Amino acid sequence: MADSALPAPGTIGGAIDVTPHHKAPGTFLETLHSWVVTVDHKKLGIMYVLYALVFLLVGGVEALCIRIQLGRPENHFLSPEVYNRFFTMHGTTMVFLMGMPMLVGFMNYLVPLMIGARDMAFPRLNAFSFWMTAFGGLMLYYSFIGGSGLYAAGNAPDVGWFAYAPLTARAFSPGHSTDYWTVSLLVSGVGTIGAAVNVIATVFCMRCKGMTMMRLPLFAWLSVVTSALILMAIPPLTAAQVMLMIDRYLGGHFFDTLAGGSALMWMHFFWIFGHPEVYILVMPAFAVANEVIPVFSRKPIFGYPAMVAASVGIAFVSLGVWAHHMFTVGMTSVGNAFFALSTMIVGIPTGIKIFNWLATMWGGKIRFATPMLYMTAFLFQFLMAGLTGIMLSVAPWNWQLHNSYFVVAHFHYVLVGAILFALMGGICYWYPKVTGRMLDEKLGKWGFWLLVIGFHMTFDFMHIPGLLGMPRQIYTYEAGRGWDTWNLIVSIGAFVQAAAVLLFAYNLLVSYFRGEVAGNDPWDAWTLEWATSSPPPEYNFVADPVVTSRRPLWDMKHPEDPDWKYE
Amino acid sequence: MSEQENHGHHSDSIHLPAPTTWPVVLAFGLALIFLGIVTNPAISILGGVLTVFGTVGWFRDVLPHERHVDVEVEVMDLNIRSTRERVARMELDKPGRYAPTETYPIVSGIKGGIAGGFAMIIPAMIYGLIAQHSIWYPINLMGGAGIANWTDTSTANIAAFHWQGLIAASVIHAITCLLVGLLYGAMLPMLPRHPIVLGGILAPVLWTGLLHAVMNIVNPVFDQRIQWGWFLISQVTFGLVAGWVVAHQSRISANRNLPLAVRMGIESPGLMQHDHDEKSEDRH
Amino acid sequence: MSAIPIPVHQVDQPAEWTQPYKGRVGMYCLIAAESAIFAIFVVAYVFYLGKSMYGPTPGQVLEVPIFNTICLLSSSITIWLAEHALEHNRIKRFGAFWAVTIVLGSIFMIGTGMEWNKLIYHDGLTITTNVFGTTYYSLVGLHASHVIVGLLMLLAVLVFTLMGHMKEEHAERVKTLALYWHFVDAIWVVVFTVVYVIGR
Amino acid sequence: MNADRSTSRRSYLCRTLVLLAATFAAHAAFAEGPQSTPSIFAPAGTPAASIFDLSLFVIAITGGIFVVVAGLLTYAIVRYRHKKGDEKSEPAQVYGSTQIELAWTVVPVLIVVVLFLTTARLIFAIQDAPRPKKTLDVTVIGHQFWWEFHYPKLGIVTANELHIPVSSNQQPQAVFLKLYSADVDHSFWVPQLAGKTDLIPNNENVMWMDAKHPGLYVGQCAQFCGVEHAKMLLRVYADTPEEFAAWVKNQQQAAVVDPQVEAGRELFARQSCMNCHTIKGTPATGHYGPDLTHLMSRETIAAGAAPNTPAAMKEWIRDPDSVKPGALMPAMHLTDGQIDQLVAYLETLH
Ligand code: HEA
Ligand code: HEA
Ligand code: HEC
Ligand code: CUA
Ligand SMILES: [Cu+2]
Repeated sequence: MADSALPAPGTIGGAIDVTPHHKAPGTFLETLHSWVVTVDHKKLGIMYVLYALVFLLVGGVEALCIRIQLGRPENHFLSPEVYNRFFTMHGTTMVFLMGMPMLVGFMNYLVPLMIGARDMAFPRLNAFSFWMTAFGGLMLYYSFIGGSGLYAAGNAPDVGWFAYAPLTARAFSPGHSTDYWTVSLLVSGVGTIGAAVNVIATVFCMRCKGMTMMRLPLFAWLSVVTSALILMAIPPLTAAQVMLMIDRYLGGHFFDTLAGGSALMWMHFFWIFGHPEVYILVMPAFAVANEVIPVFSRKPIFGYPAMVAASVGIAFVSLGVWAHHMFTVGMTSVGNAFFALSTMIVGIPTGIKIFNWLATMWGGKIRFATPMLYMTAFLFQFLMAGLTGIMLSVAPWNWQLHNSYFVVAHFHYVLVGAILFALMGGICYWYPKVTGRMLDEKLGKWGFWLLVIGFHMTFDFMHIPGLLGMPRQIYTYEAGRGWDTWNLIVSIGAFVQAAAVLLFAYNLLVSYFRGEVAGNDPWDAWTLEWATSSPPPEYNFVADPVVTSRRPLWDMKHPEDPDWKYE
Repeated sequence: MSEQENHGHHSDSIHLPAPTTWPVVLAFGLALIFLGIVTNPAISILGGVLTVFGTVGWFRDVLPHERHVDVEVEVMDLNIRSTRERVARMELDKPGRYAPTETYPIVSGIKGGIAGGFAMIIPAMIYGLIAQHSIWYPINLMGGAGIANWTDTSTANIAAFHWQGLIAASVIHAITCLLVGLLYGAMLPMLPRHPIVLGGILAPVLWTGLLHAVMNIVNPVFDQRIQWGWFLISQVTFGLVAGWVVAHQSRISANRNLPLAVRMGIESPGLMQHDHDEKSEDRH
Repeated sequence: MSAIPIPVHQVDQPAEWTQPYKGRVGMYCLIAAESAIFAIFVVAYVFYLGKSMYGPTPGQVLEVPIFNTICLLSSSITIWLAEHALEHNRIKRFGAFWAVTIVLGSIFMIGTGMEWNKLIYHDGLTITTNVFGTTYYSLVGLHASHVIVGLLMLLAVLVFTLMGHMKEEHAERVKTLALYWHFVDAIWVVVFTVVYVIGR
Repeated sequence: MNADRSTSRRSYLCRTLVLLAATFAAHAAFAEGPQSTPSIFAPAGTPAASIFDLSLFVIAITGGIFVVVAGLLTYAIVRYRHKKGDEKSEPAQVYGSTQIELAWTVVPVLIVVVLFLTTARLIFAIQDAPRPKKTLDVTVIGHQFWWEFHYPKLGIVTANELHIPVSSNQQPQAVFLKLYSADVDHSFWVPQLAGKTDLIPNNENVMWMDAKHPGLYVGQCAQFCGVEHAKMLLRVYADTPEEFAAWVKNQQQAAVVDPQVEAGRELFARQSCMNCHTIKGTPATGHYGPDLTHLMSRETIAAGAAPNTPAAMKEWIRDPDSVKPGALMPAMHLTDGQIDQLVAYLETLH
């Protein structure tokens, strides 16, 4: 992509003019139909995010039940069977039906807008992917109804989200609970892979004129990296699940330890998927941070090339660290040392990111609107979570911490403290673009602080029972182990979080009807999506935009001081 | 945008891919096939039928030509303007433009690290010869930090030759020397006043103190046997040599009068050179 | 409301802004994902070698399918010739090579079918027999299922060609499909090496 | 390997940190001996203690990083927040700085090198520890929701409660465990003594530990293994050498035969109890459930789900599900009288 082919500096192409919206609203059925048959990346993106939000509530209710049960020792709120179903479903839901769809939704909505394209590369595949994901999730939840019905939680899976063999073998998991887990994740996995293919093709083939890979907004860059990771990581899970199906339905012996099969193989296969998966989840959080932090600090991202390199580096290294989930399975000392090292190495590129965000804020004029509040909390919490991750990667210490509540605290710190916070911040940031209305700032701030309090009450104190020897995935514990008080605090914190999440959802709802009209660029931002109306028209841009720098809108706003002069 | 002119050349509608039911149908069919495995084969059969319909329908959507709809375009003015009209510049104590500040700091750092690494070997060897009459002694002590599974930590054993010890020690030594050199290369030009004092004396002393505090946990064998005096001497040797090499290669003396921001190599308008044409893409 | 302003440079600039063909990029992505699946199955096959607690072993029952392999690999050449023909708008030639490709692929499938028939009814090796049976049928079966999907798609193109819809402008799409076929062949090289060379 | 911390040069540092940790985790003080809270910060064995040392080191490093980075963040937030009058202007635009970025890449790399060397050393020190001459060998077999212990050299089989001799500086006594599973994955974890190691079917694992103070160390299964994973508790008794010798002697005997409880013994053989349980010296040789030969030498039943009292035992035999829902022992639908007889018999198995 030679620079000479680009337009002369100082111009930006027709990203500017837009349709006013005055279509007559259809009947309810018409509207529904138009959403079901749509291939518009924006509508699909919205559906993904709404779908994920619904499952956030569902998974959250499961978490609340878990916390009620664990709030006191020897509690009888849930039976052991139901408890096991609940934590399995909670983990599976949050990772596969909340996290992944949410991030795919973000990518879907934003990537074409940011790169100045009319749609995704394969719009029909996009619709297909969404529906696969959706039907996968519905199938998983149908398991609650199958079998013995809702009261005893039916056939819902109960083997933990990593479903270790041979607990999943027919002998130890009769009935269909494990089959539901396998089959529904297979289906939604296909959807996710489809979405990833689409994102990569979109970014590689649909960029507007002048947008070289080094001018790509970091959000789009990270979307590509995430998608590449999806392509590398989901197939191993799919393969392992196919093997599991072969075992369960055709009498195979992959994981049948009585006939020479290996339980360890499952663990390896699962974590070859599972570890990259957590980075798949966190990359979009980084992506949001990369957009929001600069805009609210009023400075460009510090060290763009380093940020790109670090993301690619994290993705690469993360493919080689999976066995840090398996330090206790009896690997050789060399194996343990290798995986400890590779895991620690991930801290280096991640550190680069943290420092670069810090440097972006340094010397800026930081406006703490709700999105930026979320990002600030994200920075602190991700830092803390990463450092507990480093503690876990110290293999000998991991022999103590593995499968304790310390691990649970570590990963909720990332999954909630970093990812959920970042995604919620992202929702606040792009809500005006998507709906044309501002979120209520007051409600937003209340929700944010409530969530911060609830989060820290829950997950700070959750580290302690872990250090005191409390294993995870236990439905109850004896009084007198010294775990009660901590668990009670944690449980109360979960309810504070629930209040915060409800407030957030309420805000989304009322602001849609009553929010202030946003205008096309409420945050005074710099990427192309703010150069079209809010909400954007079906075709995004009237004419294909042409860009000459990483911040096309900056160049337009400051023609005397444009970016391309310095980049 | 007033400066945006209209050059005609447009149609009043835009082609977009037409909405279609087939992807949903196909997805539903595939999902049912799988659901049937868990519930009832009849559901799989239904799913199979839907899958066939979905596939055929989808094919006919795109072949031989993609179906599309025309969306009418209506246009209104959009205003892309910021209320923040003034852009601050980084404030420098001295105005004016500066020559490029970095003369290959990375390379000079690496060179310094290599030089220091070799220089450091000398006091270490002397120590080995004086203390234990063996040059392998210090090597094995260091290598022990890597392979660590010394079962026999007697002095005689440590003073003997072990190829694992040699390899481990070389790797550890090379990595740390290069990294520290790199660090010097990046940092010394920023703090140019007393490069030798900083890099050659202060840093090694601090570093030795730190190691002294933690060595018992990092490597107890090493800790029991180490002679901190000698250790400090070899650290300072490294620091002096590396610092000297770096300082002389990156023209620190010339930089001395530059403002800090420039010495730190910060890329910001006014601090950087403006010639857009000369700038090459490879810096990104 | 004003008319659409289109900036000067969009009209002036020579349109040298080229990006890769999206179908191809998509196919490469798909191939990456598929490779990951195959990698796991291959790893599993290798890991489970010799772990069966009872027979038969690969050495006892497997015969090296040379003829099959030759057919499948040469289909990669014929499909390439077909692609080439289409690029030069020689539709007849294209159809002929395309058909040969399908025939070769089908021979491969028939060969596999016969092999399985022998293994099941003669040697008594099924997927439940032992770990070898499980891994063998799943790995080879996974590959075979890809061949079948490929054949179906090739067939669809052949039908189009026979109906006279195939034109030079479809070359990109056809090449994308051919890419998939090349991938299936390449995977066979891996499977063949692992199952019939190393594993026996 | 013998990392006796009291001789360590930096015990001051350790103490201060421990004090911090202790105030933080209220009852997790660094205690000398077993506790009801199995805190990993109250080590009582060599591996646990060296892991504890390492953990302090890692906490110090990560804590340092946290303080520095969080401090800078806080500073940036306070110092550079939007102020009145800022609405009209943008701050100076800064794009990057190779030098600074290089510096903050290299520093973490160096930290990682140090962390890794420390970690690797301890991995090797614990995993590849040479086996001393005098060790106690125990084979541990995990079952869904209970533990089986074999002492191959002593000819003892018992369940759920592991007895080991205490280890002192004069008489070091390491215990080497071979770990197997009869069904699904489990994990052996007694936090005060050593890190955990998994029990995986079709796979052999080993670990070792020692106990520096006599008493009861609690732990539990740390790998989800099904319905009753939560009640697969584990108790390790570190006995003085004399106590241990006495215990071994008792365990090696066949079961007590007390004619007074003949009825119960017969019932045990008549019901299918004997298909699943072994009582040495009787026809009962089942292997599916725990060995009951010296049942009364244990303080709990059903892997710690209930105390070993006649009342709890009756309830257990009447309906195991009511004590431990999902346990793999079936309710035998016995009359109260039969249960009384059975329990009377079991109560004699000292
Ligand atoms: C998105 C989610 C996410 C992310 C980003 C991470 C990030 C990391 N995780 Fe985490 N992890 C999970 C989700 C995540 N994890 C989950 C879900 C599990 C449990 C699964 C299950 O069992 O159910 C888990 C479990 C888990 C384990 C296994 C625990 C066990 O079961 O025994 C380990 C062990 O090494 C680990 C380590 C790490 C490390 C080292 C990082 C690193 O990437 C962190 C890097 C970040 C930093 C280090 C901070 C910033 C850096 C600096 C300021 C620079 C300076 C720092 C240094 C030089 C150290 N994680
Ligand atoms: C992105 C992922 C994610 C998220 C967001 C969460 C969020 C939460 N998680 Fe979860 N969790 C996991 C991923 C996640 N978790 C995973 C992977 C596991 C491992 C599973 C396994 O071991 O197999 C796990 C396990 C896990 C456990 C351990 C269970 C065990 O090992 O026994 C616990 C216990 O406290 C817990 C608690 C919580 C809590 C309190 C929240 C809170 O933050 C939740 C906050 C949200 C709400 C509270 C929703 C509020 C909504 C309402 C109140 C709805 C009102 C109703 C309607 C309108 C319908 N989680
Ligand atoms: C189907 C096999 C089976 C049968 C029959 C059976 N048990 Fe059990 N028994 C078990 C299992 C399995 C356990 C361990 C349960 C656990 O802890 O999860 C157990 C545990 C016990 C325990 C507690 C042992 C300990 O060390 O904690 C006692 C006592 C006991 N059984 C007595 C009996 C008696 C009496 C009968 C007959 C009336 C009987 N069992 C019949 C399988 C069986
Ligand atoms: Cu056994 Cu959990
Ligand atoms: Cu991980």
